[in-house]
Amino acid sequence: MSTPLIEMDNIEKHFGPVIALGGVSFNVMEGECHCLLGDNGAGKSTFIKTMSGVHKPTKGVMRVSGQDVAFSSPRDAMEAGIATVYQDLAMIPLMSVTRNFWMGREPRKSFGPFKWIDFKHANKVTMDEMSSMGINLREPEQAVGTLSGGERQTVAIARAVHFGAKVLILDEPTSALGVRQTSNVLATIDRVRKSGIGVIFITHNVRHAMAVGDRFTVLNRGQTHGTAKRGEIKPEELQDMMAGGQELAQLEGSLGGTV
Amino acid sequence: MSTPLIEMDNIEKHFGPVIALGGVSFNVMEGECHCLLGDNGAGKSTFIKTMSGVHKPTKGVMRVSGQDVAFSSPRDAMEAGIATVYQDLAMIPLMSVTRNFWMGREPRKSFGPFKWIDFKHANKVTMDEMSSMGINLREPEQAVGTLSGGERQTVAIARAVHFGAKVLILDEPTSALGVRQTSNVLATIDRVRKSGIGVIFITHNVRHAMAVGDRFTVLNRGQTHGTAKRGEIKPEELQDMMAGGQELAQLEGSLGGTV
Amino acid sequence: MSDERIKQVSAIRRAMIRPELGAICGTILVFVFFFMIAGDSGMFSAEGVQNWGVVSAQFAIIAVGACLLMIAGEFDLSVGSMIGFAGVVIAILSVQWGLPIWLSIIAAFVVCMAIGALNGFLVIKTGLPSFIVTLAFLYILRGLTIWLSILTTRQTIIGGVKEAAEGDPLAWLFGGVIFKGLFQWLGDIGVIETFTRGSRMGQPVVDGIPMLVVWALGLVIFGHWLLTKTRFGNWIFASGGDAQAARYVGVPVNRVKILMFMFTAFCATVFATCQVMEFGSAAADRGLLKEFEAIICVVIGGALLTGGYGSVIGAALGALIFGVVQQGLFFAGAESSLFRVFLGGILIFAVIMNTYIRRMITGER
Amino acid sequence: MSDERIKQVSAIRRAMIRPELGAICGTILVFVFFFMIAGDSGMFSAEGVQNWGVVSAQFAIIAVGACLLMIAGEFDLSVGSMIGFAGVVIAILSVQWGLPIWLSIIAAFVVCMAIGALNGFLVIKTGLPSFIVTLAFLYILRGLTIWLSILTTRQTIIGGVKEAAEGDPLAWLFGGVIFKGLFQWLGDIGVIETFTRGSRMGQPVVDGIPMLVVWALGLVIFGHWLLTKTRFGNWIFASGGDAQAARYVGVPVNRVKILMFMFTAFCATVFATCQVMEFGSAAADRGLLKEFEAIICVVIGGALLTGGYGSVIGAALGALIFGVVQQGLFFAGAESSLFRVFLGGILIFAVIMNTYIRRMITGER
Amino acid sequence: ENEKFVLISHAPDSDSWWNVIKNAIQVAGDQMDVEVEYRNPPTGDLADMARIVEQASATNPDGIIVTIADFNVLQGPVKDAVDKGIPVITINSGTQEQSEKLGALMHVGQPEYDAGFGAGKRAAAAGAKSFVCVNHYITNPASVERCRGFADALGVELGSQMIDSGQDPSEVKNKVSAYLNSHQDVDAVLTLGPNSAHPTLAALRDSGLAGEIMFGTFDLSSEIADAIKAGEIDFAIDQQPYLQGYLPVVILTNYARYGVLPSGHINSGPGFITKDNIAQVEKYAGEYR
Ligand SMILES: Nc1ncnc2c1ncn2[C@@H]1O[C@H](COP(=O)(O)OP(=O)(O)OP(=O)(O)O)[C@@H](O)[C@H]1O
Ligand SMILES: Nc1ncnc2c1ncn2[C@@H]1O[C@H](COP(=O)(O)OP(=O)(O)OP(=O)(O)O)[C@@H](O)[C@H]1O
Ligand SMILES: [Mg+2]
Ligand SMILES: [Mg+2]
Repeated sequence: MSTPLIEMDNIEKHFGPVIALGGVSFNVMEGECHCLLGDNGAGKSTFIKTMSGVHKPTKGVMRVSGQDVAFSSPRDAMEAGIATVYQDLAMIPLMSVTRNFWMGREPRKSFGPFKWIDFKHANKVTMDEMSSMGINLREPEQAVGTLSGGERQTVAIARAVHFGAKVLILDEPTSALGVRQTSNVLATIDRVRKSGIGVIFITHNVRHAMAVGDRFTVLNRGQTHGTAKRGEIKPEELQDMMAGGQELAQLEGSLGGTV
Repeated sequence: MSTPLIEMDNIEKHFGPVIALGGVSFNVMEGECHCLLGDNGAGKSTFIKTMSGVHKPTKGVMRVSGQDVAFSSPRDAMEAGIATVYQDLAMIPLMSVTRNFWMGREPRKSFGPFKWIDFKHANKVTMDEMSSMGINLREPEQAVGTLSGGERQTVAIARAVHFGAKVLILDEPTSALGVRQTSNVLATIDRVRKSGIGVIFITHNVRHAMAVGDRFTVLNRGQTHGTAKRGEIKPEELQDMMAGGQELAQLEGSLGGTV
Repeated sequence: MSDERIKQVSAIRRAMIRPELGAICGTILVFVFFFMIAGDSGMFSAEGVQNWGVVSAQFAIIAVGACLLMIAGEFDLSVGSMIGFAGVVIAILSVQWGLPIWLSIIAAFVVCMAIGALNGFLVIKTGLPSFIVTLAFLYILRGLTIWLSILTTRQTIIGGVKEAAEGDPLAWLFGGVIFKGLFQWLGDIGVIETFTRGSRMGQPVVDGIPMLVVWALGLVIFGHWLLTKTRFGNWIFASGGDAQAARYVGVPVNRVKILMFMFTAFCATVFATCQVMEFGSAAADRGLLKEFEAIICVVIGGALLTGGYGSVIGAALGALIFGVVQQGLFFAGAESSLFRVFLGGILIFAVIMNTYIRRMITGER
Repeated sequence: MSDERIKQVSAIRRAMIRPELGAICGTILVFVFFFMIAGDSGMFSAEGVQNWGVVSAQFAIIAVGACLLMIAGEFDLSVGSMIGFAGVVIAILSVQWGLPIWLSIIAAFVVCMAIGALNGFLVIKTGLPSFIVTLAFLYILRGLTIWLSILTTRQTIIGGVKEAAEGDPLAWLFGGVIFKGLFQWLGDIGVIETFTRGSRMGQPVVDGIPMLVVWALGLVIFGHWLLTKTRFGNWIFASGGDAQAARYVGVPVNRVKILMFMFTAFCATVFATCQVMEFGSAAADRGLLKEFEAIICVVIGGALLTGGYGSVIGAALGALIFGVVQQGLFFAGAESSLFRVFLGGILIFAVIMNTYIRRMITGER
Repeated sequence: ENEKFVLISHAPDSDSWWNVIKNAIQVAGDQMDVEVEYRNPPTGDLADMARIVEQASATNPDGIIVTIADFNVLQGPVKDAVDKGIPVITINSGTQEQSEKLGALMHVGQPEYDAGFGAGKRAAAAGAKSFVCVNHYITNPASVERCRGFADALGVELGSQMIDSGQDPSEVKNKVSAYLNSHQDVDAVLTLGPNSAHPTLAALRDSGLAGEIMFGTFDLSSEIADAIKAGEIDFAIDQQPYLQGYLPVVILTNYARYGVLPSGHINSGPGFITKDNIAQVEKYAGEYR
């Protein structure tokens, strides 16, 4: 087995009295889509924020390509090839698509001590990348606020892929999306994975996970409930694991099958 | 067939240049759960906001129990027995559960010209209603901001039911919830429906709709795509309808089944 | 669905964490401090108490209005200009036009509350931040005040209101004192000092409770009751907490906000009327920077600048702190220009403390 | 995925709807207006142009700072006090302590920018609204200014800077004029009026472009370039638009905000230094209410009070409008107290117009 | 005929003392059949005032009347105006030397420091040893000059005897009471104008000290006149603002029309108004006096 692209070893994270993560281990390999599932408040977002340098872990070791690392800011994580598409999107509605796309890594030209953004290049790349994701923008100066939810999600993913991410983290990219948009996003994940990038895909929805995941890890109240490979587990089992196996059972009857 | 609790006849709604609804008809009967499905931007939220008095329809007729009505404010709709739990929840995080529960319909005591809120009564009722929904609050003065998403959703539903709603409208109540919370909400819908209230349930998720719905209406770009009864339609068909039948097909293969 | 991962908080701690806690601590601190450094300077004699009491009462009057408005999610920078404007309206109507004082006062209230309503109306109709709209009115009202008073009297200070107010029923309500008899008796039995020289020898140094203080207390009690006990109070919180959400459940947010703008204008007019009745004159520059002082009191009192959270009692304590510090520095003989430095320091300190308390209450991060 | 339900907007309309459109229209309107009512009053003679030009330049200097800061999502009420403070620091250091002017100026810049950084640091560390923190500094700095100047000189005005500044290199940079030769020549050929008597007979009435104007132009160009063309500008927008989102993609939001507070302080100090060098004295009351004026210019220029949106060019045009209106009313001989009424009216009008334009751009509702 | 003059003061919009001057230029304007405009910096910022002077000279009036609020600030713009050939008369604050340096025709007014000093002399003669100077406009340099003159005449250090009272009358009143309460030894009060005199008077009345301690004030108003008659205020320093407004207009008009000009400066003040000479002053206090 090759070294994982990213490896989290027994990560703990406390917020004052709240223990959001109580020792979680996790890794993702090249070209793999590893799904992270769990109930509300299970700690999924906290976990991937730790991975992408937003939070510092209270305890535990992170390794990128086998090397120990400690990120002090999201920038560090990005430099290390970890790109994240957050649940709350991290797009700024009043700014143009291009500016959002390049945010934090603007391409620059310089003349002597002066440096400025190379807008021509930036616009072109943005248009190209977006159309390669199947979205035709009216113009790159369009404000992100005028895009639909699915389109925004795609901008965020395109941005991450473009900047040569080795690992792409997606936090519930599908929860607010319609069917068509959802299948678009899932198809994009599939495409990205096939290009050799490791994908971490967070969702509540077992079916979305089953559709693209290679491995599945369930978090519950800050603890891992184990990892399973594709084909080794049935959707119903996964769902039981997420819900903790209790309570839910009695509803199943009246509601029929997986929710 | 008895008169519908609420009936929308050929409703149109324009926002400046945007035609959000282009003639939608819809009704809901006593004790029925009518699901409203559709893609992002299909106009679902706009439609139910029209129903609950937030927007005024540009064209079309609304009837409540057979009577023509025109709501000029959400208050009017509430008086008419239409309670709505909005996608963005309509809870005020900094205020206590009791205050949120009673908001807009505070119970009052009076002495001469002075009237004040009867907090004793209000607190008691709140605690009772919440525990009948299966939520035990620490105290009724707890700020809503400290509750989880599922708990908030339940407060909103409990409030609607308590105020004797004849029709309960739920706008994507499950999209941000985990499996356990989702099945709680679905069970609540089931319970509410059985008590004779008409429920309008909006979702992207075909499986959630199938679990509790009696009838299904699909909206697409401001138009109805038809209504189907439970048992008359398969999840896959419903999904195709939502997505418009195209594009999606080619992805189906690699993703397998319904999303 | 309670979460075992969160520690339970003790009952005492829960009882303590309320919006006004910061202001309560602050008040205690300030009093202890001035007892120590200015205890023997006459600051806590009857006269001294009256001195800072009146100052605090003034702040409290405008703070109550600002507090309710801020909780309703807006704020008003035109309060100071409104004070100047109201005073000049009263003076022009009574002294220049010869209307009876009571009519002038009523007219001033009507005009100012109409302007308050206009403020509110503009904020709501245009959806602009109230900062901008009321900033515009800060300039407009001040300009109008000066222009009006120069136009009608060719002066920016208009005197003679006292003479016009002799025996007027409403005038007493704003400029008089109550409990005169009681205080005379207290003076006679020696509880309160009496004048030992000058024209008023034998009279008690404090001859009653000024109506200003009565107004302040009345407004604070009314505001507190309104906010915490009534349906309308619930709506005020709701309008400031999340206007959209409030609208959805049927709270008439627009009406609430406009009424609060009018109430703020009402408080400003009370302030102005008391001042005009006390000094017998109105001037175009009255009330300069009062809008900031009101906001400072409210914020020291624990309210959230963005609305939806706060307490009238807190605002009143904020006013008390403000008044005591301002006057106390004089009693303590500190360099008076340093007052502003102190004020700024207290403001920052208080707000940091309040933020900490609020986080404990709401679990906000 | 484009939506057939939305009508396409025409190219011309798209080219027109930019943040500064409102300000551009406003500027044209204002000039036309004053051409009509005060065209023959000397307002558009060389001397008149210099007059409102300099006033507008002053506003522009502080507006640029306020604009960038506002776009970065914060604002600064302590600008006015900072102006007074910076001036007094320069005067005390040079006149009282006898330091060379250039050193005093540098010291003032260092001190003020440190205070700006402190402002920013407090806002970021405590998470408080910048309104509160900088309001505290409004009081603290004004108090310190008065106290310092009385302590060291027993006056609130400190003169004699001009004498101390003779031949100083930095002093010229703030108080001098450029293109003297050009203007002399323009005077000689009669394009510009010349003095007809006195010691300066034959010299042109306007003897060059004041450095103040040069600074204003420089800052506007710099600010515009920074904001629209550079990476840092992108970060400014991002920090104001959504600080959390910006942080997630690796924008150093804290650094951006603190730097913007420092830049605002820098602009205030430039303003103060130019004023001190031009007039040769510093006074404790300089800069009163300038914070509001800066904010008004910026808002007239189309920026959003809540951050993330705006334009430096717009702010500069806002400053131009402000300056022309203020001075123009004098030229037109209007009652000066009505200036404020006008100002308030313009403010509301401009903001409503800008809101409308912004909605068109962003599709926001 | 119909000459145009501009009078520029340093006072903020709200300063009521300037009414007299406004009235004076009105009267003079009517009598001489000329047009006189009054202008001032709205907030009292002297830098703004300098701009107004520049602006006024850009309109090429037949004469400019200006106060020397701060010589440094005004020397540039005023000299420019003089060099342009516009006759300038300085009034109110500032000294005669400064006026000459500016190239003005003459100065009509009262030097602030000297006026304060004169007031202090009177207080000293009445036996005052410790005083309080109620400064309602501390950010204005001239106001501090007055207090300084007063202190110097008494031979005491100014220090914290000058209080920053603010403009608000309640604030002034309460601050004065607080100060008097905690400084029982104060035996003289100096106020710098009606804005601070009125509330201070109220404070003294409330504490029964009116008429007990030495009370001097700058400038006059009807209320101050009443208090002087009642013996509550000992003296008011009158710089006869009417003259400061009236005379320059008359002189400038005649200078413009016939080229005639009195030689030398005119001291409009300080004049001391006390109980003895109040009767004649009283009638027009606040309007022409
Ligand atoms: N900054 C913080 N301070 C304190 N507690 C926090 C903080 N961030 C998260 N938590 C808590 O940590 C726990 C895990 O939250 P997290 O957001 O990671 O859950 P999640 O699995 O992403 O849930 P969801 O499915 O709702 O997105 C929750 O109990 C939450 O309240
Ligand atoms: N106030 C408004 N002004 C202008 N356009 C609006 C307004 N509200 C909604 N729209 C537009 O109307 C259309 C329907 O929006 P709506 O929110 O009803 O969709 P939805 O079906 O609820 O979508 P989602 O599943 O994302 O919640 C969208 O194109 C939206 O942009
Ligand atoms: Mg999450
Ligand atoms: Mg919706």
